[in-house]
Amino acid sequence: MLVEKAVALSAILFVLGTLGALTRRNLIVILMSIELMLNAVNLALVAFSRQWGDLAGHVFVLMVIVVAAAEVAVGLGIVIALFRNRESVNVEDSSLLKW
Amino acid sequence: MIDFLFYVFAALAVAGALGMLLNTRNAVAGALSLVGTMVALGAIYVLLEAYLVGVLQILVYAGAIVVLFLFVVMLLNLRQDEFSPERLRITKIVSVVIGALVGIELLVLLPAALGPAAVLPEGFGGYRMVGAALFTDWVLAFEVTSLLLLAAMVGAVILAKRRID
Amino acid sequence: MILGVIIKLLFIVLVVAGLFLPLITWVERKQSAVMQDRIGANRADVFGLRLIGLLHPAADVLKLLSKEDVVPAGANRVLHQLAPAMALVPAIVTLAVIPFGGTYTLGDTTFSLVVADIDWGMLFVLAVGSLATYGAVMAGWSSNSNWGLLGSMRASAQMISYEVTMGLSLVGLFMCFGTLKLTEMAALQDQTFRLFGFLQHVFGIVVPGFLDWVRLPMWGLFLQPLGFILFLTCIMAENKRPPFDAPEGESEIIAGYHMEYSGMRFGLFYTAEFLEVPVIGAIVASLFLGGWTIPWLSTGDIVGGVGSVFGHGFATGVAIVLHVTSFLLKVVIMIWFQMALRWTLPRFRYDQVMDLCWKMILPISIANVFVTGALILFLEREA
Amino acid sequence: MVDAQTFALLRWIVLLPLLAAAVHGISLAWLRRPLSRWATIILSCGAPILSFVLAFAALLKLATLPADHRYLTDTLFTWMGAGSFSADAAFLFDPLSAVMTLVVTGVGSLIHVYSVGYMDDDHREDRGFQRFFCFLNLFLFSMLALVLADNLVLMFLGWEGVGLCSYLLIGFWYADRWNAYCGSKAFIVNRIGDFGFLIGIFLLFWALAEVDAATVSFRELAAALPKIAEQTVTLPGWLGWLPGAPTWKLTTLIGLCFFLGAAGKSAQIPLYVWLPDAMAGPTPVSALIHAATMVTAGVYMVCRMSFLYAEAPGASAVIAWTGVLTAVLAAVIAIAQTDIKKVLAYSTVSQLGYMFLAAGCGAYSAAIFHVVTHAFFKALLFLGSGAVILAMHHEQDTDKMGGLRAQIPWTHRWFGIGVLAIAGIPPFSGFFSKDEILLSAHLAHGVPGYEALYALALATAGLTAFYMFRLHYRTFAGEFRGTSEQRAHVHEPVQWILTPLALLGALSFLGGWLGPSAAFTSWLGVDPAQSNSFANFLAPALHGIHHEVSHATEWALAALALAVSGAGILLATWLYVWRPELPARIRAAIGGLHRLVANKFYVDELYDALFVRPLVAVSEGLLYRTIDAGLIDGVAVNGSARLVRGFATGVLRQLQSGYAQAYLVVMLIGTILVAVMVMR
Repeated sequence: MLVEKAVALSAILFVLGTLGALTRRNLIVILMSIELMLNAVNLALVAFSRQWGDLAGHVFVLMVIVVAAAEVAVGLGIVIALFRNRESVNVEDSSLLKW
Repeated sequence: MIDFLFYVFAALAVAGALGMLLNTRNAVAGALSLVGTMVALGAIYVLLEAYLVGVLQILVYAGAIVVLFLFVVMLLNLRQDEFSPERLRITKIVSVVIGALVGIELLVLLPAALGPAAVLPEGFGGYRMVGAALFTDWVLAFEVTSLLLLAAMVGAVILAKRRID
Repeated sequence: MILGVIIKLLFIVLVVAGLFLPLITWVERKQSAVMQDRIGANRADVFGLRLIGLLHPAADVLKLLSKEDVVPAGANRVLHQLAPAMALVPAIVTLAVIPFGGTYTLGDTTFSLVVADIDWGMLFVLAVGSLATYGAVMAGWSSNSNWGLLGSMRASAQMISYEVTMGLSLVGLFMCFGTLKLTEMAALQDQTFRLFGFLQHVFGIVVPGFLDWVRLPMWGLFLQPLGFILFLTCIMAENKRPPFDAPEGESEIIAGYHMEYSGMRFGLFYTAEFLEVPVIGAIVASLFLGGWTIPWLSTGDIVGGVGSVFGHGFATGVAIVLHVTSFLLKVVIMIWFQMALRWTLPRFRYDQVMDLCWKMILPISIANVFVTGALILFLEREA
Repeated sequence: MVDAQTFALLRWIVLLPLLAAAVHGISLAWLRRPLSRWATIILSCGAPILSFVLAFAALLKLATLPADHRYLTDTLFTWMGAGSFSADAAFLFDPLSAVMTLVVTGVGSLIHVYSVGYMDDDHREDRGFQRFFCFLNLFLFSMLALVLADNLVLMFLGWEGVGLCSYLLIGFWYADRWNAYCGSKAFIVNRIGDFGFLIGIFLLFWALAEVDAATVSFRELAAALPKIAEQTVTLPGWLGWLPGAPTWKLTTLIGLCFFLGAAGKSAQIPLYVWLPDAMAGPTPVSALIHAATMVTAGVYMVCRMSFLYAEAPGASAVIAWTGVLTAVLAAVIAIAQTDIKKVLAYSTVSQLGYMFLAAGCGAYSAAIFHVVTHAFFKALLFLGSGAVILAMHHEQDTDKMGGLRAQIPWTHRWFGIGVLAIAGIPPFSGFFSKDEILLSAHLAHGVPGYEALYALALATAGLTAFYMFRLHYRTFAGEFRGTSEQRAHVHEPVQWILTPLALLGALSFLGGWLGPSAAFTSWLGVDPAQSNSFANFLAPALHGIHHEVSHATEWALAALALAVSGAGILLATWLYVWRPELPARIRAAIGGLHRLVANKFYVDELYDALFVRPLVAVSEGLLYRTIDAGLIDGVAVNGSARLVRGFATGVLRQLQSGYAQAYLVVMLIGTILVAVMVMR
């Protein structure tokens, strides 16, 4: 069945995203991993709405996409600011609340 | 036919994700392999009869978000050494364990929740129906999201603009 | 079925890739020559006959093919070689959804002259167009050169920005037609509307009867004049050709993202740009210029009129020919228009490009959306 | 109130002064652009005059109504409502409030005009002129709200308003610390009274709510009071020494609470101490607020609540005795004062005592009558003293005056009329009102020891005549005792001042004929039915006790009072005109006694020692240092903060490594656990 496969795929992608977010040290890559996790969620949503014939899932996906866009805009802005001050995008170099 | 396409795209998606995850050498390659995932996912959405979502997936994710990533990487002009392979740490092992746990759970939980398949109405997932749903049942959420976008826009501008002292 | 698809593909590839592409390079040269009061390319000859320089495209191709394909040191090989294809593919794929003819019935088979008649065609065009960015980005970054990097940064920023406004500038048109399906759009533009009808609707002026004969084809151009201008600007900026060629501005960053390319890979970038010219023409034509339709002469008229004399099949054939011709004609007109523009306007500065997008087109197109919505509401209430 | 006659102009009587005050306030506080002198004058004097006209119109309309329905109302809106409690912003115009309104607006208008002349020379600080009139108008508004209020709550608003304005105006020249001190003293002493007033209101409302007659509107109160007339309260054991203990009539308790408020506002024992100090304010203020209008609010309130006191003989007796004792005490103190305004202040206290005496004896109409006449002649006296003070360049000590008759004849004449009026010489107004009060005291059989009451009141009459003439002589007769350059500058005041003096003089002269007692009217051949016109007019609004008394007794009492006053005058003349050297010798002879009196029996010092110092000590030491600084700031606020900080630094800080991915790990663990729970 297509939907089960899709769900399984979303699980796999989510795990991969999680690993990326947990193990990589590069802020930009971490952000990308988070995007990947979001996409996995979207896939699950779409699959479920396909299964239940309920459009709420699609609407949710649209919302998630918007949120992702906003998150990337702000996140990358932060990264740029960090890089200006820190000369680095390593997540471990930015462990203070202020400096 | 559809299953075959699904497998192809799923493989592409996973490959792209792995590429992004394992490519510790340069971020741009990672981002580009992520694009592969995005496009593949878009195709899978279409297979799942979520046409609008699929197209928007490609438009927004592949077309805008990842490009934004690339743009930033280039703007910061990160040289190779920024992405030197990282030292193995205890957190890495912990992460793998946790990831595995999460994966198992998802694989157990999600299919269990699926339930019987429903009959889809005509035009399901097309821009007409989704739009109708979006602007009738979910209009409040829609408006709130627009507010969120505005806030994010302002925030990004403030963050990224150079201090003029 | 499959056969039909193959025929259509062949048409696309032959007409666009095989006919237009070489012609466009030639037209470009000749037109620039005319506009600059030169003679233009006319040296290439085969056994002494020059065919007013028509042989030059072939010569170009030969030259490019025979050149060495250089990959700069420290470049990312894979991406560097992948980039030109990435740049070219979207342009071609876009053509898949563009109807170059209407929907006809021969015997018991109904077919429409479009490769993929998908319900969300225009979204598809936008989506695929948004992918075109990667070609430039990959090219610039992978060739490990500051100029290239700068070029691709400019390209990515410019193209993302103009995608947004391009989409917005079309919303008005979508509202008018109430569909995203390109074939439907074209079919709708087959009708005509009373030029002075709006007087009656909006101002309640009763117009004399004979004016009802003054009708315009229901083209996007007439429904959304503002949208037309905005969209044309955006899509030309997407194409990164002059006057929007900041990403490759020779005088500032030599050749921008593709400066490290040589031989046929460079040729591919070049081809992509040139190919996008007729693609743009096709998109604009089918959105705003009525696509394959013929003004004041609807399909029904042709089939009915001619068919009454020569039979339905022949009439359909005639209709197909006429329609395809009119479509190609419109495309050609658009090509000419772009060329003229390209050789008329100087290059914008980069900040000017961005300002034009965010500070001019975006607000105007948003306003356009609102005004259109208001008008539609009003007219629907009137009707 | 079904048959209520609504009269929409009432609100404007009250609101006009408020508008004027608001304009002043805005121009001063917000725009910081003072109005021109003439704009100020027109605005501030126009408002009260218009109010007076409106009040007069209301009076005319009132006169047309039958005696038992003789009242007008005007309801603006429901001010506050909670359950059975509801108070309207409504005004009631019955004979009682009519009289008060006319007095307040009329005398008020005159004093406003006078103030123009008086404050003109005041350059002590910028914008003083307009600020003064702003406060004055605000006071007028509050006073009118108090007088016209239809219910206790609105009355209390006006009550507090006048208190505030008197505070503001006493400390008007706040640059001088003493004035500021006097202002706060007045305010605080008043607060003590207000406390009693509030308790009274609560008690009354509570008691009525017990019988489902909860209301604060006067007319409904009057109707509902009998329901609680018979209720009694049991006093706690430590109050067993009180007469009538341990069970009192509830009305008595409530009446006493109200009277505490009245005593505070009207400067009766034990709360009279603020009034003499209130003379620190500008003289027009002393005249308007601390003589003519505000201080009579207590009397008005007692009369307004007469239906209550009719049911509370005990409270009435207390009022009568307090009044008469205050009258005597203040009169005695007044004898030994040299400051012209101090003398007048104590005489005000004494006269107020008179009014309370009348009210306590159930002769409310007499009390109000005296309020009216007193407003006339006391305003006249204060304004006259103000003229003198101006002439002497803000010199108030009569030791530095004398012989001013020559320089300022007109002031002298008007002042003299005032003196005659207060001394109770016929046909001046004071005579009639005082006569009625004495009569009521003589007839107050309901009050224990009423003979003593009468005697003391009579004595006070003599004392009053004596110290007033003493004051007059010391000011206008004899030799000038000031410096020569002071003498050079003495001058008759401007018309702004003389005109109100003249009008008030006329009123003080004629005002008595508003309501001469039956004896005189019959002697003048007026139809007896028309006699006591004033009392008859007021009767429907009051629950007074009416006595039938033969004209002979009235004549006798009047003659006796006149004789006593005459004696006082003769003594004063003898001591200060014929034998000017005597007073000094007497003073020397009874030095101790004189010092005691001159220092007001050291009451202020007593209060200071008994209440002020201990209170300050407790507030400073216990409330401020221990509780506020120690407990609240130290333990409650900083302590909790310190606790949180300790916990944070000790525990939470360890968790916050600052590594985003560590957080993510924790988050995911949490997610997993949640999911496990879901799975189970």
